[in-house]
Amino acid sequence: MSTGVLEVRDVQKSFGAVTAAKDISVTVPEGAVYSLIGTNGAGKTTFVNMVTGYIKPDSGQINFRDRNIIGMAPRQITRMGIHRSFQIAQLCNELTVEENMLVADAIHGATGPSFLRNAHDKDARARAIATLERFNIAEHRDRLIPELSGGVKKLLDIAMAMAGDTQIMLLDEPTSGVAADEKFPIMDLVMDALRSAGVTVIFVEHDMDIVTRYSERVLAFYDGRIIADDAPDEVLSDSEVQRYVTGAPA
Amino acid sequence: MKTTNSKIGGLLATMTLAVGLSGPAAAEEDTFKIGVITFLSGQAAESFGVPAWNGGKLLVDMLNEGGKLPAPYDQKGFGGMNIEVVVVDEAGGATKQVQEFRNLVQREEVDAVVGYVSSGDCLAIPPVADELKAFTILYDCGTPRVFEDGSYEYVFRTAAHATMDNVSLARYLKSRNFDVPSFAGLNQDYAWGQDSWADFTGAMNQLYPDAEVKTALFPKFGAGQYGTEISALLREKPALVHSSNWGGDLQGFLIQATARGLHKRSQLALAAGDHVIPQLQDKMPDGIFLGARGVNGLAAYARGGELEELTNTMWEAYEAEYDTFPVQAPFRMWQAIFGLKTAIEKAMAENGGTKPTSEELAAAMQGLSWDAPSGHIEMALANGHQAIQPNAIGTTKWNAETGKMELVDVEYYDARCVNPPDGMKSQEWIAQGFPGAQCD
Amino acid sequence: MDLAATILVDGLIYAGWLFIVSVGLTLVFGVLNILNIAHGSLYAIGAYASASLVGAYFASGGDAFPYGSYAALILAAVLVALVLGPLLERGLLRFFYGRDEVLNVLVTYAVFLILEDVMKLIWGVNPYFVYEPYTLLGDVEIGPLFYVGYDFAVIAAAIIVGLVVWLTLNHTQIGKVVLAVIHDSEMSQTMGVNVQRVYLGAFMAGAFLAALGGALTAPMISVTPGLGVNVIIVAFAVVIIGGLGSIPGAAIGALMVGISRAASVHLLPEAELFIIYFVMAIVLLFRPEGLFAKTQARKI
Amino acid sequence: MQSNLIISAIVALVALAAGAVILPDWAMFLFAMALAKGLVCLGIVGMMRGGVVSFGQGLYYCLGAYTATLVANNFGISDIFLLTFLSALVCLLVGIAFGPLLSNYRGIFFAMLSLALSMVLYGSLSKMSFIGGTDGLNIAAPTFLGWAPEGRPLQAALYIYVVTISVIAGTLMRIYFDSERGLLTLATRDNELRVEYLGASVRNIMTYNYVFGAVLGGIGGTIAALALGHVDPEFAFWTTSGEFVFVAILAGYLSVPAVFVSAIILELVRSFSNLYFPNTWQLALGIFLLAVIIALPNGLGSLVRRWKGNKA
Repeated sequence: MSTGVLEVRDVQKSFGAVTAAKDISVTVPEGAVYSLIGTNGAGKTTFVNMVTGYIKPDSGQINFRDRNIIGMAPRQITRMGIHRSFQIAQLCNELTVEENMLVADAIHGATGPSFLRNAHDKDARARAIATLERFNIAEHRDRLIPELSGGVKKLLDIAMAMAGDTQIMLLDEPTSGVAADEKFPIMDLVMDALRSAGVTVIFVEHDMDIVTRYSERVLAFYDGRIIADDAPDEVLSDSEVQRYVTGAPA
Repeated sequence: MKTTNSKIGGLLATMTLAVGLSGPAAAEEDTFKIGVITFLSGQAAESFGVPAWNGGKLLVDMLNEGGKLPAPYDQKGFGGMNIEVVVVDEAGGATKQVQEFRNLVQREEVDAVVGYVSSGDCLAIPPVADELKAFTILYDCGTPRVFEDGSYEYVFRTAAHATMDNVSLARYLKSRNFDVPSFAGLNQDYAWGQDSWADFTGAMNQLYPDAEVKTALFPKFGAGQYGTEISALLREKPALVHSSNWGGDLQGFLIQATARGLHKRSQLALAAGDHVIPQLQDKMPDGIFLGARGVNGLAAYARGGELEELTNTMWEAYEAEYDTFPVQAPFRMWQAIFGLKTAIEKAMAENGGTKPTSEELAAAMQGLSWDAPSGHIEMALANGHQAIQPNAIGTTKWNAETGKMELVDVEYYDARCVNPPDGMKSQEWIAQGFPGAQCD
Repeated sequence: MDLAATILVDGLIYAGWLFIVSVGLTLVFGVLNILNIAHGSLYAIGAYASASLVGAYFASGGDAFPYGSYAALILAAVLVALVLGPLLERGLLRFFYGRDEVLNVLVTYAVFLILEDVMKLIWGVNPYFVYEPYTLLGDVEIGPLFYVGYDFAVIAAAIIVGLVVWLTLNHTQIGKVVLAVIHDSEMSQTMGVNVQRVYLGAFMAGAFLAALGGALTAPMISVTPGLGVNVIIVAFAVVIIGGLGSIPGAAIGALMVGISRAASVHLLPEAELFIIYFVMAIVLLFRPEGLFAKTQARKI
Repeated sequence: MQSNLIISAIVALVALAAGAVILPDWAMFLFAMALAKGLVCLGIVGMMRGGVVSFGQGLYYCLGAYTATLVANNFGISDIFLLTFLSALVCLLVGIAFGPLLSNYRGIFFAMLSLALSMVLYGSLSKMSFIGGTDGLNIAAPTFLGWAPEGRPLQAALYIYVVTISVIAGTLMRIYFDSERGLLTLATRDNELRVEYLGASVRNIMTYNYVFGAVLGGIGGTIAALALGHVDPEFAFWTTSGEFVFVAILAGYLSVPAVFVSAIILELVRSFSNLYFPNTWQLALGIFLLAVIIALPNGLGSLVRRWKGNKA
């Protein structure tokens, strides 16, 4: 029936008097790379939070492969293959980088987390280190999280989100808190990994260079609504977008 | 992780050795060492534990000095042996007490243990005492269950159990022709209060079968606030209010009840209330029916008779030392120590004068009888392990001239009048109408 | 008098007392994030201090003006707060700010144990009595029942305490600062609030309220060792029911516990021991953080 | 790793069991009680790894103790293995009933709700005068598969039994702590959101830890009841639970043996302070608690880790 892997239809959400999402409808086709832009409070993160089950919409439908996922818990949605990263990297600060990766690995292992199998099992470590290597952060594996730079934290956050069978990946500001010269290398790494796994990607971003370079289609948010939904060049040249989002002619 | 376990194992072994080597010095022949367990902290310290041990310490000092007391207690110490004491706080619950008991017997190697106010402790200790073959005197606690639900070789209770208190109270009402169309109870919500109320209602059921029970209130132990309960009692207007409360709970109840005039509407009957007199003085209203769990305190002082010299010696020594008169707790400690002394000296007379073993002591104590300031004590129940003793109930009256509380209209009850006969459980005895009771 | 009215009056009297002993606990938790078991000790020390002070007042000729003993009661609570407040907060608790809540409970448990014996060393085990203030206000006859005037004075004191705390927090400069610290102490610090001073002040206020509870209770009981233990658990229950850190919560919690306890004594005396835990369990089942807890949505 | 664990378990077992020969009677009893309580505390440590601390573990300690006592007194069962098994089973079922409920609570609310549950048990038992009310009940000495020792052999047998159970439970819990689930527990303590968004159920993790704690509490309570020969509602009182929490905090969550060592230290400190300072033992204990909390903020286990760190 539908053409998209993810279909959002007429979703509404308000917090008291504040409207966070109004008439949101989007169809994301399989394998596409979408980006979400908008000023702070425009509704981008609310969108991500609704798709991943952190916030329940007041009305509307969110379908993943034709199945309504509204009302499901985040972990159920994750288990279906919709994974996400966070604006502020969500990591376990008292664990090392490798152990963080092992946590993700343990949850998505073939048999589910075991009561008996050692978490530092040789095979598990090999898998964890392979993932860390893929994201170029294996050298930090024995360090604790607070010692890491913003870029490494972001990469680890995304690497953990990649564990298991990822169908859709929502990246919430993947380059925020990352040094300017690291932004493109990090995006290259992440997008390569995601594309090679055939994952559908939706990312929230403030940097328009990154938006134009990596996304196929852009959704511009303003005041809880989507004011533009088109290819990057079209959206960025839209006058409303320039007025409300980018602030200046592209 | 790897080797942590073995390291800890090693550490434990080292600790083990250190502990094992620090045993106490071997027991000496000319000293008799007793472990005394009583409340030094918590609510029962003020009412029972501390006055009891004040009395005990006084008596031990007098005995160690020798010649301070009339015959048959004129011999120094226990059979000439000096008395040494290790005191342990009873606060902390039965679990802690079992551990402390083992420590006293096995680490401190005491020759006998005298202790326990709390009924829970008195139930927990005897099996351990028998297991360790440690001669043990329960000096204060009230529950009849100790020897009614079990039997022990090395354990003795030198005070009557609590059944006597409430049976005497009911008998007092009857003998004074007090009219009781209805009554109510306010008792602490734990075994002591629950059992006392059961005994009292049982006895009333025999003596006043038509009396109506208005309400049975069980405020939390240590509640402090009795406003709501007093309202309930004022509303119900029973002819009599029974309470086995003790200590701070009794004092608080009396202060709040008298302020609201409960004593004017209902007769107050306190099964164990004598020990609050020194604190409350004239704040204790006149006309309260009062027990002391034995012929203790004021009732003993007023009794006279052949025990007058012994009683007055202890009374005066206590007053001189502590500036207040002795209430029930020191009397019970005294009867325990006098009993122990009698048993030791009896055993020594039989074994040729050496320090008696636990077995010899137990044999000597079984069925023993002796005199104490609280009257003639007989180990008459539970195959000679459980004492019976006379009891007394009186009515409070403040003497404004002397500034002292007096007990008037005192009725003395023979031990066999208010205690069940041997071999009969106290609850059955009450339920069957006191068969075999010898009252004159 | 109608049974319902009796229950209401009895419940209000008890609730007044409960509120005074628990409001300090909730205030200290709100500001310092420490659930203070030693609150019970402060209560007991307040009772002892007021017994001593009122005793001294009458010993030194206070009979001429017995109403002065009420000033002595309050002065006792002030003294306790002035001495023990800084000692405990500056001397010990400040080293544990930001640590695990449960660890802090244990710290205050240790303080509780220490103070139990310290009280015994200072005041001995014999009870103290100061009934003069209790009977001074005469009787109040409501229907066929007599109440002691003092009982209603306790309700009045509870209302005054509640109003003063509420007005201070919501309508004064100090109160705004305290509320800011409760809301977010780190943020307040960066905005130039002297958080240290707020912590000290709040703890002293909490200590004062605990001691005041003890001081007001002293005239109607015998002040003996072990007084604090029973207070802690009821105060905890009230505060948990109302929501930790909430002043109106403490008031509602005290009313709920007070009235349900009174109802149980009159109607179902067997249940008195449970009623407080029962109310607490029911409230927590439906409101896991208590009735008036500040809910925090986490931003991600 | 696993084989090393087994070896150190065996070494610990042998070292501890040697106590049955070298320890004086009183110390053997003290150690047995400490280890029984250590089992309860091990359960709290398991929960601590997930970031919550139960202030009501007395619930299971008491439930286990009463189950064993009531079964022994009413059905004439005295076999220690059977009694332990039955108590553990009862606690398992009760734990399964309350676990999912409590797994929604964190921090002080978890602590207080667990405390409320144990106080409800305390209150109920205090009211049940047909099983002794506040005075409690006695339980006869256990038998060991038909063998009924007395005196020192009984104490030694009980001691060996609790040592064996402690080492087995300690080893199993260590395996669990080191397992994938164990790592997930640590991750939950750190960042629940992350764990949920990796697709694992935080409630499920918390529930398991709670249920394990319940079973360990029941086993500890059973052994304590058999060693003491007496149970009373005090087993469920908040001060009893508070003591367990103290041992768990003293031990920290890093090391399993530290739990048992802490339990033994607390028993020794209490026993000696009670004897040498009968009037001020609470003061002594309070100062000891404070000293430990200040000196070892992460528990005794952190000492072991530091020590190992220095050697590595």
